[in-house]
Amino acid sequence: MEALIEILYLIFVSPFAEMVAYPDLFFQGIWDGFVSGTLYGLIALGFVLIFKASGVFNFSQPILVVLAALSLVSFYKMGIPAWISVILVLVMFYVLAFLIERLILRKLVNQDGNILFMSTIGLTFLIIGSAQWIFGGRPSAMITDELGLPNGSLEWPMFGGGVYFEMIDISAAVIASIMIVILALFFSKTKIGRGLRAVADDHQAALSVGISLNQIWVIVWFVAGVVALVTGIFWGARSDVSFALQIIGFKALPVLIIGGFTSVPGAIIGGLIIGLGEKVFEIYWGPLLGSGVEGWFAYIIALIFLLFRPQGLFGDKIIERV
Amino acid sequence: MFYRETGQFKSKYKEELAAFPLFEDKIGIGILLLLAYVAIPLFGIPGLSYEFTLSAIMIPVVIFTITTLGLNILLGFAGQISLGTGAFMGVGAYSCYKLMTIFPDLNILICVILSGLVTAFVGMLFGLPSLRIKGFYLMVATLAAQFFLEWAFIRIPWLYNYNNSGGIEGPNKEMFGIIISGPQSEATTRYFVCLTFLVLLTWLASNVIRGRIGRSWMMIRDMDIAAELIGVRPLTAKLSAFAFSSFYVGISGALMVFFWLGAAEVESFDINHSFTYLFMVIIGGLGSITGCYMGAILVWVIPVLIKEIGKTSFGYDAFVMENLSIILLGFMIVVILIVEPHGLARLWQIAKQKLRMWPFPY
Amino acid sequence: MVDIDTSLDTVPKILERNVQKFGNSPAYREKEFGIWQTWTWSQANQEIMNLSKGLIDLGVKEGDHVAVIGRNRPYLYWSLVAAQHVGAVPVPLYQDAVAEEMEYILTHCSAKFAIVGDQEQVDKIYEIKDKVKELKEIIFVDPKGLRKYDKAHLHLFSDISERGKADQGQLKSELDKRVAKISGDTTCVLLYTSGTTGKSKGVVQNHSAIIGASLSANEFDRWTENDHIVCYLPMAWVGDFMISVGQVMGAGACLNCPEGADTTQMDIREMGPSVFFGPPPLWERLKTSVNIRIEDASAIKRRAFHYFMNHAEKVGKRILEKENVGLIDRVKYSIGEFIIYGPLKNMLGLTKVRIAYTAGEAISSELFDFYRSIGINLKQLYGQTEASVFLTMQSDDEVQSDTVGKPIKGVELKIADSGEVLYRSVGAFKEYYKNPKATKETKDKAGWVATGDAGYIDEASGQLRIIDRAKDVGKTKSGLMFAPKYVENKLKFFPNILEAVLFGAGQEKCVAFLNIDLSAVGNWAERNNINYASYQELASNSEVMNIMKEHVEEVNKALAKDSVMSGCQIHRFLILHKELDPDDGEITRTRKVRRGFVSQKYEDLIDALYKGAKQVSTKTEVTYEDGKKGYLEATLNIVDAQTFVLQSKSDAA
Amino acid sequence: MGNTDQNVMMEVKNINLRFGGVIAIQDVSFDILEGEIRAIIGPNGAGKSSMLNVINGFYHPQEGEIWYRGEKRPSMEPYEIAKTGIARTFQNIALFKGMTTIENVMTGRQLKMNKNFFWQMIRYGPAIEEEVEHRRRCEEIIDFLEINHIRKTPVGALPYGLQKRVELARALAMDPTLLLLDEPMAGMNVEEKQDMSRFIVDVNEEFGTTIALIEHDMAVVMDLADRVVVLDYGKLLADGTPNEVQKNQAVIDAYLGVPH
Repeated sequence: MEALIEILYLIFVSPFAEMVAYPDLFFQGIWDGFVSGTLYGLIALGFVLIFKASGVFNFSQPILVVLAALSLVSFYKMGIPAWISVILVLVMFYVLAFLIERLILRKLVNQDGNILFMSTIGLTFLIIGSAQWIFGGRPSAMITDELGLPNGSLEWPMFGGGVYFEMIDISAAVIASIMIVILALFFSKTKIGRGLRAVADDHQAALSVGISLNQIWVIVWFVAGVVALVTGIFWGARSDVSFALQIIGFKALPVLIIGGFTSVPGAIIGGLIIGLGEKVFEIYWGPLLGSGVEGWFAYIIALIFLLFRPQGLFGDKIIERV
Repeated sequence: MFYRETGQFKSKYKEELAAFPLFEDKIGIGILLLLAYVAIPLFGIPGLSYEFTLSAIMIPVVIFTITTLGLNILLGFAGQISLGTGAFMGVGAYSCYKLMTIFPDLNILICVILSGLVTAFVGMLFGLPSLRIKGFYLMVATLAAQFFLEWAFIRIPWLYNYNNSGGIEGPNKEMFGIIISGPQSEATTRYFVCLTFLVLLTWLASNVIRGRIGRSWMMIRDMDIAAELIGVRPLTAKLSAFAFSSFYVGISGALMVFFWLGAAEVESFDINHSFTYLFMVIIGGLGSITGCYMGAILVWVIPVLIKEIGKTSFGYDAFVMENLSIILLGFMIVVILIVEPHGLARLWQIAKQKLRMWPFPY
Repeated sequence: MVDIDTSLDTVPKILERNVQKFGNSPAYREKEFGIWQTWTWSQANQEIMNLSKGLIDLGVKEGDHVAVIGRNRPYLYWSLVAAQHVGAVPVPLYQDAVAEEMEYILTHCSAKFAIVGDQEQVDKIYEIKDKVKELKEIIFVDPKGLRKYDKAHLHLFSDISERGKADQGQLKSELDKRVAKISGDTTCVLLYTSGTTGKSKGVVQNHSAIIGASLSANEFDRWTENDHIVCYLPMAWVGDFMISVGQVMGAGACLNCPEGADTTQMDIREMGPSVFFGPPPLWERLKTSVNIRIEDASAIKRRAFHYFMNHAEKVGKRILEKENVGLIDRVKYSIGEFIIYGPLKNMLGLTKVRIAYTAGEAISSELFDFYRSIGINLKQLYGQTEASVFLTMQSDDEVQSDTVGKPIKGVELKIADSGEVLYRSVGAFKEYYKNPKATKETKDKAGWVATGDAGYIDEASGQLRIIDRAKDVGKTKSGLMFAPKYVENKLKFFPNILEAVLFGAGQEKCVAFLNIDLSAVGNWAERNNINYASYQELASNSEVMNIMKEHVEEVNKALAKDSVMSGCQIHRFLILHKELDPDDGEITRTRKVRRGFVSQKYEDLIDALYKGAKQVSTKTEVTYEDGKKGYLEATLNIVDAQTFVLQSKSDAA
Repeated sequence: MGNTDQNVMMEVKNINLRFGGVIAIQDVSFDILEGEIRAIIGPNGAGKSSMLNVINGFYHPQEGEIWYRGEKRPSMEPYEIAKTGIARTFQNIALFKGMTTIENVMTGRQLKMNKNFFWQMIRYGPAIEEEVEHRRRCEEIIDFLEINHIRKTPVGALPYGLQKRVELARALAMDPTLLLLDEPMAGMNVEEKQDMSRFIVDVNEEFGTTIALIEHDMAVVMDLADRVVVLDYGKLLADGTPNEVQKNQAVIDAYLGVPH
């Protein structure tokens, strides 16, 4: 019997006791969770962008992030100054967006969602293969300071210990929120934004009112590319730039579940919930289950959400009509 | 052209409901079986070494066809998408390993079947979310299964009997005096075992699909509201699909480890493998058994052959060839989806229809 | 192989022998509920016996006439045989005949009972109920829609056979008594001819005639119990009766009934009959459908098709008749068999056909050779209702398109000096029912029956060649032979011409009416994007006129070669503004032109042709699908066709 | 055929159905007698389809009871309702596009077949006999509705009129005691309408199935239905034989659009 009580104690009581005992550790955990949450949110933002604008669930968003980071670093290594290589990467993304639209999406207009979704999986493997071949597989450091991004960390003494804030993470959070505001405005207010939303609802209907599908899709994929570049830079700053990033990119899926597929703010808030939830669970409950819990915990949160609100926080309600 | 359907009338419903009502199709199947059971073991594939033909091409293709059959039953016939196939193969492999170690004298084939049943149970468990959610959401739920199981394979040492390598390997197992699995087993015997499993499982799958349960799956896939109003209980239909599909995937997992690789760690059950099996189903064609064969062959054999040719004749190193095969895989998916969204099976169906109507177009 | 056993001379005896000798081999099949329901000979015999006992219980007396109307179904074939067993006379009628036609026949043979297929036939009989007072009881097979009808004189088929089944013994003994009384010359069946001239006549055939003719035909073409045929032609037509009842029972073979009218082609293909019978228009329709469908095929298939068909034209017939053919040709032909001819026969459902018959009208050699060249053993056959069909047949090694074969065992042929063909045969009919005058005109005291067809024995092949109907064969003003049918058939061999009618007896020159084939000409119009709203508009199109002119001139050239026929060349012709239609009485049910009726109805057009007018406007009466009458106005322009001078042939035939 | 002394097949008492604020059905009660053809008519948006879904158990009304064959019917899942012998067709066709005509009709037999997994797997002996027995029943229905020429065609390729007939065949394959038809003749030309009404009458007579029919076309309703329920804005406007309803002033106003 005591073993049972002991386990219950371990699960329900001791973690909270620890939180109170070492508040700084707790805040550090919260901050780390916040940071990884923003980055999850950014990747999710890329998904939302393309889904909201073209109804396509773009599976290759995580690999776009890796591609952006890798190409940036490689261009820099070739001796091109930092900011010019950034522009070069953007040009590359525009060309890529153009090709994707022309070769794949144009041929699959008004096919149903799954066909388009599966084609993006094909696209993912295409990019992985070519990126590895061109840029080689070895991980490399991100060129944060060359880009003039603040580095070093800030220490904020608190409750007897210290909580470290990486400067890079703060700037990441700031830039992320700026981008959200821009995108939210872009979608609701501008002409192209309305066009995007029309296309998302029904390709044919949009075409019939004269919205040129191809042009819109190129813009959208390019913007998703930009988001991917920003994510790649900040992500690369935290851990080195490698293909492992792609697996972590899947974490964006539970974020989408919680935030809903079509809402920009939903993506970021969803990201934060996952980031924080994951980190706190890892620190306090992780050891109990043998750590490495981060891998699947995000999905559990998403599943719980799904059972109560299948369409996520902000998504529109799915109505079944007979 | 080959079909002479005139005169093949049916006077009993059994003939109408047979798997291959047309005489020519019966011959076709006969030839394929002969090819697989006699021609390949005797002559192998011309231009390739016998050992390479069997262990690098034939055995894996046979095993992956079983996996594709399983996933196609779930995705193609019941309409429930799943990205957890890789992990479910792991469940099959590990449960077979545990069964073999706990009951050493139990015949290995029984272990394989039992591990299939274990996986079927686990599959049903992870299929529960399908009752509430559909489409992408269900995909994410199965992704949860994939990552959770991957985590479990590392974090639960009991699964690999606490050995430090974290992996599992198959001891020599004997049946009727022949060593059929393990390091000393012959590639040919292992090939025959896997092939027999495939033939039996295909026959069972085709029977179930054409029967009451198969129809309930297809009803749920096409229009679940109407299906429910006609009396199909969504719970039983969906869970039976998950169970039956995981049974196949579990068996193929066990076969993969103990009749092909010989040993395995977590990496051989990771998310990338789930994608490969999804490719096989998509390229092969959703909702078709012949599609499973074509998908498995195309997605597995072509990259292997390319690598082989690349290595022997052009001398590219392994790294380049690896990337080339990934690119090729992605390229194939995109091309197939554009040319024929319903996969090779639909192309085969159109070709067969043309042969039956030969020389007329309609 | 059945040798002719003279003791078997009635249908009941044949049935009994089949039960003993072929008890459990299949006798009847019908495609229903998705599969072919099968009855063996003993099961069929059981059904027939139950039905016979049921009919006795219903009050059918010996000598009564029992009408049988409906599409080809086993139940109706059993009704024919059951009626014969109870000593009654079965009278099959056309299932798609309009009520008036039925009324004539039912009153003429004063039928007391009718066994019909479904509600459609019952409604037709109810329509003429007051005029057909003799008809007491009606039995129907398919109950659909008949639930609400008053069941006083309306009985369900299965109820009647149920009554027979439940019989304790009295009906059985009565039945045995009646069967014992049936002998060779008891009336076996009353068949009404399609009557090209005036009202149709009832041909009385007794058992020995029907059985005798069937068994000798079976022997001629080596029928066995493994043969199986698909019946799709009207049951009232003598051809169907002789094959589906006579020959099938005679050989103990198997009769297969399709599921319905609209699935016949599919069912023929599914069953793959071993013997197939079709009038020339059917063979024509099949070939046209092949050509149309191949035109839409992809280029490679089209080229391969034409390449191998040309090869077949060269060599196919000789291979079928086992003549020696060069090795390369033989190899090329076998490749063709695998790629084109085999699949073609497969698509037409004729893969398993060992004999195919064509009869009733002349057939163009081009159409005839088309089938023989791809390996279908198509053969000519000549006969008529009065002769229980089989008079002359072609054996496998002496098949020609323009002759109709040699007389079979039990048939003697003679050519009267007027050119009319006469015969004496086992299958000759007893008499025309209630029409002794006609019987005397057709059958003379010595037993010679006049066929009404003109023809002569072709010295080269020793086979009979039919030119035309005897009464239509006349003389032109200049004394030359005028045989309209012979010329009309040559015209009809062009796919664009559906029907042609020639006039010229006792005239200086010959003139003709032409009917275009809507599907063939329509297809041509589509390909040359000529748009047309109606049949009438297409018929009056000038380009269509030129094509018809070419066809007529080609026929004139061929006629000029044959001294006997050169008098029949067509000088002037016009294209009719409507298709000749059985409902208007212009042609019979089996599409034979009623020459007298047509020349009387279109007298104004014939005058215009002879007066040399360029155009003629006319108003003709038309009957629509549901029997209502309407009028059609049109102005037709008349075309002069070039005729050719008799080539320097020394002997004027 | 609907004389009054027959027992009641189904009775609907004071049904109220609301979707959030929208009132779809307001205090409606009527009964359906065994073996009769009961029509439910009313202008668009009158609540006809919602009422059908209530009878079918797809919508659960906020208030009111449903008595089915003498017992009060608890709130059931749709597949349980199907077990009680209620079958239906849908306003816009709900056929299984991935299957052929015969397979669609066979789906109607799902409830009647029960051979378990093991038998299905070997598909031999009792399993195949069960399949054959039910296939035969479906073929009888296909013959009855005269769709044997499209037995093997995928339903997606069929014209609208034939798809409606396949859907009717599927509903009949469930051997229903109560058949609900949701605008079986919507979008049909005159000839197709004649065919469909003939089939509906045949079904009612041949199988004795009680039919509840929703239809706009008054001509069809008048000569098909034994009794008619008229709904307007979710309320019961009239209930009686066709000619009674025709003379009812309120019904005329509703149809001719007198403003409320």
